Amino acid sequence: MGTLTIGCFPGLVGSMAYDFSLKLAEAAVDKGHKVNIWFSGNATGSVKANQKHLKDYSTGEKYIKTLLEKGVEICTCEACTVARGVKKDEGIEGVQWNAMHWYLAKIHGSDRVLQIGGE
Amino acid sequence: MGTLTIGCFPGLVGSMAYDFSLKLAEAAVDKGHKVNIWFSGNATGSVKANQKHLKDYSTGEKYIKTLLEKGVEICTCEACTVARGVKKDEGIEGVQWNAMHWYLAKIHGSDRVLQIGGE
Amino acid sequence: MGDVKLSFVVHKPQYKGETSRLAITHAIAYQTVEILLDDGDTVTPTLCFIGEGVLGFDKDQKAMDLYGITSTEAHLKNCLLVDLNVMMCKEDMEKYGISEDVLPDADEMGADMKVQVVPYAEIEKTMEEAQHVLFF
Amino acid sequence: MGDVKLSFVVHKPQYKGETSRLAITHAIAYQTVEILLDDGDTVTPTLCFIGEGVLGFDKDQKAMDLYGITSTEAHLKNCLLVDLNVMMCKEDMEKYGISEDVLPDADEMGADMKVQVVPYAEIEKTMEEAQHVLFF
Amino acid sequence: MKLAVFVSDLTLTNDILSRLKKDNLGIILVQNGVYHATNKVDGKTSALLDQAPKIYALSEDIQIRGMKDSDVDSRVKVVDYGGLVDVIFNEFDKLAWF
Amino acid sequence: MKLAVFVSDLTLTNDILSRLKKDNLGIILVQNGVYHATNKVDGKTSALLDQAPKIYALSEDIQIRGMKDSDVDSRVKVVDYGGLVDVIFNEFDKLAWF
Repeated sequence: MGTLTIGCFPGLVGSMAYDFSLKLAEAAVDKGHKVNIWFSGNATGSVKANQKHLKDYSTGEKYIKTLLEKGVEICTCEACTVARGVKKDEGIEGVQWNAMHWYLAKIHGSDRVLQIGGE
Repeated sequence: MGTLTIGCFPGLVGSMAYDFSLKLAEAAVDKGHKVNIWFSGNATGSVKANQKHLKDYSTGEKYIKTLLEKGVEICTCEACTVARGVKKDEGIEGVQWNAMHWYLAKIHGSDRVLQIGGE
Repeated sequence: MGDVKLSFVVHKPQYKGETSRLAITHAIAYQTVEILLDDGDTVTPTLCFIGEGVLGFDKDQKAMDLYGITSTEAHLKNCLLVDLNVMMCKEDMEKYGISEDVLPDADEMGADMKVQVVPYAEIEKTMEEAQHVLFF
Repeated sequence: MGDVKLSFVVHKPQYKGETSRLAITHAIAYQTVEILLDDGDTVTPTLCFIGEGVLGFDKDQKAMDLYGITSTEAHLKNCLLVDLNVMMCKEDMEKYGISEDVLPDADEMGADMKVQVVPYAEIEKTMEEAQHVLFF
Repeated sequence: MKLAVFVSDLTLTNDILSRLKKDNLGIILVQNGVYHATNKVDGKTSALLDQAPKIYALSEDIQIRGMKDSDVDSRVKVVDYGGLVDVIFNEFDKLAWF
Repeated sequence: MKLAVFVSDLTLTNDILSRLKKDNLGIILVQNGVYHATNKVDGKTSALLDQAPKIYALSEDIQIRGMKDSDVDSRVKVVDYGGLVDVIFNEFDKLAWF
């Protein structure tokens, strides 16, 4: 079994790169791999707690919680997140807050890295 | 003097369409025009209060407050906003919360409309 | 001011992100706008899909099963149910090899309207006749 | 595991949005990563700009004056100050008619490094030698 | 109709702009769209500059990139945000963002 | 190097993919990238399908758009998320997202 680290930068939008990251992470962890996810840029908005799940809109919270329970490590870029007005105590419990070197350190120990850019 | 309504959908990112919307709004109101701004999609994340202004990151809060003081009407799509976990009492004071028909109603009374798409 | 005609022009594929689907929901909102307008005032949007915007309208979409969100197909049916004019550019349908047969209708839900596949010139006409154009 | 080489490849213009500038700040973060690694472990990124990624590096940028945010120029100088390898694709510089003269340096701040304008083949080599590539 | 189209990228991903009738068309270059006015690509000026009788570029978006207003092609008029507001209200009646 | 490139759009905005060495290249079609495998444009199949010996497309992204796995070009192997994880770990050693 290997380690996969995903860097996810785009914002929370329906059926797009953000959803893809979470679904790929789940599939990998379900196969017994270790998975790390790094949120930066607009993706950091998705660590806000209490997202209301409406049928017409994407939300990330339920998925993030599922992944955390399955042992995926998820970390948000603290600077990007506070720049969006989200403080740590308003965030989803279990998500780590750290600086960009967290991502590089996880990459150091990874077999595969998928950096997903975009806004 | 005329009325300009701007629909702004993209998320809060540096030097891009979001910033453009706010700067255009300010220039128009400074010339005596009436201006309305509608946030939908990822742009709604920007109505969260208490954004920390870091030199390396864009924030919208200071700018939004300036525009509100100058009489610009700003409204966020309520569904898009709560889907991102931001509740009304966590939002910037003075920003209106409404449904999509707010935007169409403002368009009805406008001389110029600029709809800015993108994520 | 009476009726204000709008031309919504979508040129990104439906599953590009949120914006292209929000074009549809914003157009549908025309049916409730009167609560914010004076008596006799109305807004009439026409929803036009051109370029890559014609992609993503096939019947039998699995968005709800796979992502837990409403499919574009369901949104399109809602448009027809509230009597919105929906136009797809014929030249672009041909460009991407999309047959009219794959487009959903809302006949079984009692809709009178159908998606219209029209030459680009027709879509251009809606842009010319509209008071404002909104590109998504 | 010793040193892990990374090839950061930026193919969007610097003022496209946040992602292209975050590529630079993430690369710079290599200088503090050791606090999270075992003794002797290091990460060595090379920052490569190709395609439209070579756009947006002219000297004398007004980002701080006009937007209140750090300019790409300032970020690039920081890269040189922390001894990062920064490579611009020569063929793409020529394609967009950008002269090497417009590129900033950090000489007056005491940097030993300069931005290197290199043939695409050199950038390809960093991708081959790296353990991971990160496209921005 | 007098339509002004905002172009915010150097590479256009579709042919829609070229379908619009040129007579009363305006193009407003913003963000990375300003490169159409400042840079040649493979030695050629952007074809976009021939597609409308009126072309504008936003001064701030030129300067933030370290370029000068004087770097733009002679067919392009440089405006600041205030000038852009006047263009929007006085020269055109419909606006589209690409 | 064994590099897999994720393509998530129908229109590619640059030529970078075509610069990569084809020998050990893989292309993984996701999101709107799946149209390269399902739709011809102006009657022609996508040139992308000739640019790598191994091409995959994500089943969910085909089905969410109302298309079927059987609609894809014969050169393309359809995988689900689990299959994609195996492709990533077993067939390639580096990954790039376009």
